[in-house]
Amino acid sequence: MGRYLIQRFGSMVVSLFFIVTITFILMQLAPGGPFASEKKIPPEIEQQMNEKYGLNDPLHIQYFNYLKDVAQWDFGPSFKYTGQSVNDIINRSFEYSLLLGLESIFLALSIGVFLGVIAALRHNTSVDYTAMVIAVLGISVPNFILAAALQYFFAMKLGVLPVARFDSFLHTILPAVALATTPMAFIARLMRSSMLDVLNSDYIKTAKAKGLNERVVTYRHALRNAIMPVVSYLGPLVVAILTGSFVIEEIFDIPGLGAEFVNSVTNRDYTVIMGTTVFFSALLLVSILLVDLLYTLIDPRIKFGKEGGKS
Amino acid sequence: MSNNKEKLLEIKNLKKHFNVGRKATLKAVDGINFDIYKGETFGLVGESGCGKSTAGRTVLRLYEATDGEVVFNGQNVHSKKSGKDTKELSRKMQMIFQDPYASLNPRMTVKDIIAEGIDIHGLAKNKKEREETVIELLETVGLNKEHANRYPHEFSGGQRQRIGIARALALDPDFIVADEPISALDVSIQAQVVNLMKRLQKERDLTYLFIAHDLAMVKHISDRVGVMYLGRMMELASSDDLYKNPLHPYTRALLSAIPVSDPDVEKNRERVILEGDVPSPTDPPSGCPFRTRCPLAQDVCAEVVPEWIEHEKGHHVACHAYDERFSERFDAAREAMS
Amino acid sequence: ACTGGDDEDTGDNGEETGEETGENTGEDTGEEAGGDSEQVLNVNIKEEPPSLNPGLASDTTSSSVLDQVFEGLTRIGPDGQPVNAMAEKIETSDDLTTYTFTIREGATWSNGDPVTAQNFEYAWKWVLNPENAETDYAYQLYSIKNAQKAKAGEVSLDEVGITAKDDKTLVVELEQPTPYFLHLTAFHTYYPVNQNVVEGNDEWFTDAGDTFVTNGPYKLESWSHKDKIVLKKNEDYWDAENVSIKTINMFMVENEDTALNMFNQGELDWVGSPFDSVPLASIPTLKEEGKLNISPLAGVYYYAFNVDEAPFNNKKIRKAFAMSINRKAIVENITQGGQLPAMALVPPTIWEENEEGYFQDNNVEEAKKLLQEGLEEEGMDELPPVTIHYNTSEAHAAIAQAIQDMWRQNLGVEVDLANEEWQVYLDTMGNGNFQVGRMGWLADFNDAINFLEIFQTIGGNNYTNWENEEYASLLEESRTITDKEERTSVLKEAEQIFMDELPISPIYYYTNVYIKKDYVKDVKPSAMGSINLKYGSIEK
Amino acid sequence: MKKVLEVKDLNVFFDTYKAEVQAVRGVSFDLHEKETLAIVGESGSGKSVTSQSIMKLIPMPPGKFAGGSIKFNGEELIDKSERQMEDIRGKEISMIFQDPMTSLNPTMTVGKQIAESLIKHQNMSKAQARKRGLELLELVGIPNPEARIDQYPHEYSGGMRQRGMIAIALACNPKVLIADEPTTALDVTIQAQILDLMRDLQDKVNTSIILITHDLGVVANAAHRVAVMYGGKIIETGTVDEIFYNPTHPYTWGLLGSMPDLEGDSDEELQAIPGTPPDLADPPKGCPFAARCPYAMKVCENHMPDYFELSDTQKSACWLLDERSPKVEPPESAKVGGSKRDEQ
Amino acid sequence: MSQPELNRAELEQSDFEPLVRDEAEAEKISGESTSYWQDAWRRFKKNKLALFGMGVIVFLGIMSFLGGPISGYDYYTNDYMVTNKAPSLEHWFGTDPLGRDIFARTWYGAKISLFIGIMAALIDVIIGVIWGAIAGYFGGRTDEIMMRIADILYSVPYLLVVILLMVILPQGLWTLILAMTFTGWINMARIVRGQVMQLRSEEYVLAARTLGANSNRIMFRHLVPNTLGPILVTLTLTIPNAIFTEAFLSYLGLGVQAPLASWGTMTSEAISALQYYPFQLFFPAFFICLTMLAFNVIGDGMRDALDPKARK
Ligand SMILES: Nc1ncnc2c1ncn2[C@@H]1O[C@H](COP(=O)(O)OP(=O)(O)OP(=O)(O)O)[C@@H](O)[C@H]1O
Ligand SMILES: Nc1ncnc2c1ncn2[C@@H]1O[C@H](COP(=O)(O)OP(=O)(O)OP(=O)(O)O)[C@@H](O)[C@H]1O
Ligand SMILES: [Mg+2]
Ligand SMILES: [Mg+2]
Repeated sequence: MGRYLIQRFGSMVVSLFFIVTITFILMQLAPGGPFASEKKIPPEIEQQMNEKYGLNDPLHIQYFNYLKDVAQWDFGPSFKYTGQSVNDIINRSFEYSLLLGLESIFLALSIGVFLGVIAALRHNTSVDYTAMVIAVLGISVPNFILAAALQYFFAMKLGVLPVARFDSFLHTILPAVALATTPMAFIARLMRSSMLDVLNSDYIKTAKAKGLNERVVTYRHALRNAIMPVVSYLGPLVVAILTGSFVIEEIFDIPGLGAEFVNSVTNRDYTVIMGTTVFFSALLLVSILLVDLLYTLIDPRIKFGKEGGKS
Repeated sequence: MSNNKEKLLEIKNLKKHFNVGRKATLKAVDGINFDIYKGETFGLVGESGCGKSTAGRTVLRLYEATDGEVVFNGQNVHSKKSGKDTKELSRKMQMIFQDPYASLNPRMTVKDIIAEGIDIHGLAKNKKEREETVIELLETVGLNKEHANRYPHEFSGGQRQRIGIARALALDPDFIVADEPISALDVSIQAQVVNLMKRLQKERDLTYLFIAHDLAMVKHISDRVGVMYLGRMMELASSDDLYKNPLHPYTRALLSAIPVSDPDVEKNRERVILEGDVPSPTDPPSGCPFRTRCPLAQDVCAEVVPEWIEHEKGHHVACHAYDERFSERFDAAREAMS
Repeated sequence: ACTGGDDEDTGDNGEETGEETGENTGEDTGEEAGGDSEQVLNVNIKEEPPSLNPGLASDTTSSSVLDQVFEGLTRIGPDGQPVNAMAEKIETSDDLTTYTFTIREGATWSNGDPVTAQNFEYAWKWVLNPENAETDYAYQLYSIKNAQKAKAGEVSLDEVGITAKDDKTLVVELEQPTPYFLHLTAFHTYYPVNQNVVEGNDEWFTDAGDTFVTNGPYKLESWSHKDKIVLKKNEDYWDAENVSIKTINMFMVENEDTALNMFNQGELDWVGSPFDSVPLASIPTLKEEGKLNISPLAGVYYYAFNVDEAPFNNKKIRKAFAMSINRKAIVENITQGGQLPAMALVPPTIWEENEEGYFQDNNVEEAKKLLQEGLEEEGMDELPPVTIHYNTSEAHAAIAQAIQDMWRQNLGVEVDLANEEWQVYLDTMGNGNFQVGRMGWLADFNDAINFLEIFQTIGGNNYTNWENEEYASLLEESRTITDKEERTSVLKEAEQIFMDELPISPIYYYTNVYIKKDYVKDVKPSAMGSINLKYGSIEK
Repeated sequence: MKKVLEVKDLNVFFDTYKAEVQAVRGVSFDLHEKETLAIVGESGSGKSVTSQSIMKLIPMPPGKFAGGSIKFNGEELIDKSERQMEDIRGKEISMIFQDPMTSLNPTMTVGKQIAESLIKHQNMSKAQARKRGLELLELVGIPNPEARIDQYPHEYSGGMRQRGMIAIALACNPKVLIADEPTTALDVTIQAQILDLMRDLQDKVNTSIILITHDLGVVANAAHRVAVMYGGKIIETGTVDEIFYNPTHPYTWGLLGSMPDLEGDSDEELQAIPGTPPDLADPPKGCPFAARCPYAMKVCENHMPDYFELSDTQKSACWLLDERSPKVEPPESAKVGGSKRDEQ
Repeated sequence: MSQPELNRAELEQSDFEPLVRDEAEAEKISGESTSYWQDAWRRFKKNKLALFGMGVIVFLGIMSFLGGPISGYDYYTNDYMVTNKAPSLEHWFGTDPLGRDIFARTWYGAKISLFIGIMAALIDVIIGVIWGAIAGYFGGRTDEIMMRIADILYSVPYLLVVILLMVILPQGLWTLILAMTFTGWINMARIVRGQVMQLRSEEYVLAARTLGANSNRIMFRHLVPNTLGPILVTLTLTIPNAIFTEAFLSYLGLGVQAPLASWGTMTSEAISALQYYPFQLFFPAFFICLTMLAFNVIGDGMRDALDPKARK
């Protein structure tokens, strides 16, 4: 296992290296720079700024400096927010994204799994249809529309929940729901189909043949085996949710990572772009690794280093 | 049939190892030797997982051999060859598959399935000829031309297996590996397929490598039979010989374990019930692979890999009990057995 | 706040901080002391202030915070004119090039240190020091003698015309007479910093705390990045008795609709200029309900023609395009914020008579004629394809579509639109890869020269490639004139030339558009787009 | 002997996309104490559906009971609620499935899977259940049970898994054990072990066994009585000896005949049954085997024969047994005992 | 027995005559020959919901051409007399802030959105299928490298890429589509790869190899056709997703060029009008949801119809 982890870690580093490189090239190619603004800055001042941030250095020097810093997990200072370091920016916004993300994942997972399971258990009954209609609707409504609608009804019309911001638990409800809906629907559908497969499998018949009641059969035997596809889906999903959603963050005024990332691109805030990208990629790679590890926990047949996910 | 003794295929020390996981190798086939004569049916039996399919596939070069040679008509199948030669060879050596449901592409019509080989090798000059060949083949296997435009899912298992046979015949091969062609079929259908195969063999002078685990069926169809265990060949003899006079303790156990559809026989039958399970092929026992379950096993079995001995003419066995060097060590055990 | 142009998404409604005292919101209430709890104002500053270092700040958001916590020598009073602030007394030499400021007795820093003339000298020279980068707004100091040269590293800082004669006396020499200099000294780049605290600490301004020492009416109580800033009244401020709002909560709500929703739910007391904008879609309703406040802003929204690109190399064609725009329809139906149609360059907040402008709005007949003449002059039968460039924003897009439709209907010209992401857009414009592109200019200071000098030379903020010797020399001439009347007439002459050449088509003059709670009193965004919460109060 | 189980006129249908699949059509049989009843027949003939109906494990929908009765110790099971069935399953009747690879939960240790029914039906504590689990593993011949009990099924070999399954099934000493093709997935050598084991256990625990298979060899080895199914019906039933030595139904003949004989001569053709089994979505009106039967008469196509009672124990549903039909001798190939000769 | 009791005595002797059978009868397959697709289509038709989805898409497709002409308005002419008017007989879906007819714009938008959706999805499929098939079929190092490339592309800041594409390429629908497919195919590639990995050891693949088929033939004649089920399902989800992505890019200002309308731009523009002119949001949003819904149920229907497991 140690060896395997080292190997995985190695390939992560290689991937990150490519990501950093490509991002660097893209940033160089994209028009505009961090100091561009509608009111032109006098040339001597722009010169001094370029100097300070090393933008006058030859590209390869800039590139190697980037690499060096990234390797030390130091993303340097933000261009736009003077005096703030990218690490600080990521840390503080990730805090929000993490909280919101965890809440959404919890919602998506618990409701999604629940819907999927009861739909499968009551296959082809009205319960099944209702659950799947909810799921399809959940996928069908784009989340920025849903977010605006939720805000309008619950905050403006009914006044039961705060409009925006992230001050208390109550504040988190609407954005978490808006963020969770689509994944929830996906999970419900994944769960339903894999649950149906599992419920048709022989070992479920075995379990039933032992006289266990439906609840025990479902939770002790079926769920664990059926959750695999959801776990696979969870890897990228967790990253997507934890790194924040620009749209949701904007509508609910949450100072999360998603907005930071989008804004950094619009601002050409090079260091922030790089920092958030590396952070995102690292998170993604780690979460894929975690998913693989999770497989081995859920399914004792799966060994490290083997193709995961197939049961 | 086997009396003309013209070797069609020589398999020499054939090995196929798979890499599974890190470091571990699975010795699916670990050094087997046998010849197949022109026009005969060579049966290959053994428990599931002992390497029969792998052997069959390696012979056809569906797997690259880890070691050893397969000589077909004097030509080494595994030597480096141009794509054309490989393709040419594939015309001569064909395969019938175990699972009639899985071996036909569900999205192709029967016509296209059967004609695929013709297309690949450009055997038909035009559409009409292609069509005619297909119909002829269908009729050969007892189907008719109405079936040509249908899809596999519309056929029963036995019919599907016949389509598979027609596909193999399309290239007019000399040699066919039949990998458990009947195991997946209903009891009442199995005989249909076996009869067909036998008929075709006569008509077209085919040579079969017939793989199965149903010993009765293998005996029925084969001229000679090889018994495999954990990637090794344990015994090889003409089928009558093998069934009447099994030498290897494994063969004996196997034969005695086949349930016979006769209650009286079953009631009074003496059988060698083997202890324990088949060892894992990733971690086979040292020496003789069968020794962990062998009623005769002696110390030497753990130490030395048995040699491939021709005990009687045409009857090979790999067991120390028949090796002059060691055979007396087994006397006591043999005594106890009988 | 005096940055000109709008940024990528506010566009038409200038930008200014709004401030009002307001009711308490949630958690803050607890901290309030008894009766003062009413004096709380909740405003939205839209985004994280990029920098709260007065020397570095270059944006309206930062300045809307800085203006409350710092104070310069002067401050823009309620009537829009500079009043003495840190300076108790200001003397001007006769040639209008030397100013002597006397620092107010009793002016102190929030940590108790007295505010000194050296603090100013230090702060200004820090900005002018070539070693300090990111001082985008250093050019605001360029009226001062040798300032530009020092920044460019050509002369030493000692030669800059800033001298602290003693603790309380600051003498400033200017390059030329600068009639608006006392406006400038109210600007945040001219704020002092407390040298004792700041020196040697590069990060003093990045968080609220001991090092963030200020001299204004408010202190920076807390700064939760990207989330909220809380200002508390500075009891040691020299004019503390006239400051009534005790607490200002500055939220950073980026989305306009969300901000408006929060306003409606009572979580904000002010939405709109100068910090953020009132959502376009809500304006008609708000107007109907009589809630919308509008005040003029010194700024102009215009379409720049690239005079190097056919067909806009022809004056008449430029005019034709400019005249065939129905500005009234645009301000009434699209921007809707009481903007005035602009038929001149300098806004009426500076030159009142410019409300009239130099030509008639929506003069389709004349436009058609001019187009025809222009085409003949160029020897063309028909126009080459024309594309309007604009940067992505709802309002810019609406205006561009309206103008496209007007040109199509009035001139029979098919025009394409191309919207680009903000930075790409700047790049396109900067490289001259456009025919017509939208631009805007908000005054840095309340003087016509600020608008006219944009087009003095090619480059900088002049994307049009238009240059005119006579125009340039008139502007140069104006800089040496000390007489106000005479100066104005020279500048007018220049504007006349400009409007005759029409390298741009002005569209409208910006306004401050905002809504506020009724209990917020005496707060008004200035024509420069800044706001002084110091004067405000909450009266519930 | 006491009847433990009585199945009468059982009909089980499935709703599918295409049509209603009449998987089981009027199946009746009894099971006596300590007896092994083999149900043979080819794939899709309704063996599994019949056996799973007894435990009411047929998924409903799409399955449904379309009549009939299943009495266990005189109690009607069809009317029992799911709750009540829970007390019967695993305790009174238990089941072993065909494929040991898939019938054990891959994510639960074998020990836990055995313990479950003990905890449920015998109110054992976890510790007690584990102890009993060890005994059971020992009983079914798994070496070193202490180590094995905490392993997962994939760490077992195929034969061991099947033994594990048997341990689970026997945990509560059920009255009836249904073994649905328990050895199909296993090798002959292991198959022999398992069949021996089942026989031993039957002696020790007094269970009645329903053994489902299509391998007549296994039947000959293990069963007391045999029911031959074809097309959703039992077409012949009798004691082992009756079925093997005096088969009367042409399908039974075909079945016996299509198996090659170890002693036989390999030059002979096997006695194949031509054609394919009927489609149960559209079952034939008459005898399901008529279409493939070499002796079919006009009546066979249109009328399902009733059972002809040949002895107390043997019944057969074939018109050939009607006195009006021509006398037909079973083909040589169907004769068990002698060498098979192809007559045609 | 399920049949009515039969009185044996009623039978006549003639009934006991041997049945005469056609030789070929035993091999006869009853019923019309149905191709795989006919079979799937038949099953699909049984799924009412999926049929409804199909109907909706066809309707939207037709309306995207007829809608504009029916309304009598175009999508670009401004009319300041009727800005922000609620739905009425004059303007069925109301008007937008520039006084344009929302009904007309909705259907012009449909054309663009559906076009973008379908094109983006098709391109995704083409790249994804080829990429996934190659990675899955060859496995090993090839697979490793190809999938790492996909991972890396997935991680590179998408926005930057989009911005860059917008700069490098002329503005327009195709650029937008390209931007959407830049990472869009990755999902498809993953799915196809997974399927191909499972299928490549199927016996019919081996059979093709024994016949001498080369890798291309095996991949594209055998493997890919058999992943059509998952491919189509993914495709039906990709189409609404692309419509969606276009909306998101519009939200960021990178969508289609004004005054052209797409549902995405229409919704994102109207979202702030939610409280004042809800109809401006409602119509485009409704059609986005409807399309998503329709494609979703079609996808579900297809999965069931094409699933070989459901075919018994
Ligand atoms: N592609 C492969 N990769 C790794 N291991 C393999 C592969 N193919 C076969 N094996 C292993 O090789 C061994 C021999 O397999 P093979 O399929 O040849 O057995 P078999 O005798 O044909 O069994 P059966 O009767 O079940 O078909 C088995 O342990 C199997 O798991
Ligand atoms: N859940 C189901 N839905 C639809 N049809 C079913 C279902 N279960 C079984 N059937 C059908 O019922 C018939 C009888 O099936 P059954 O499983 O009892 O056959 P079997 O005799 O056990 O065959 P095998 O030897 O292959 O196990 C088959 O035609 C089968 O397709
Ligand atoms: Mg095999
Ligand atoms: Mg079965």
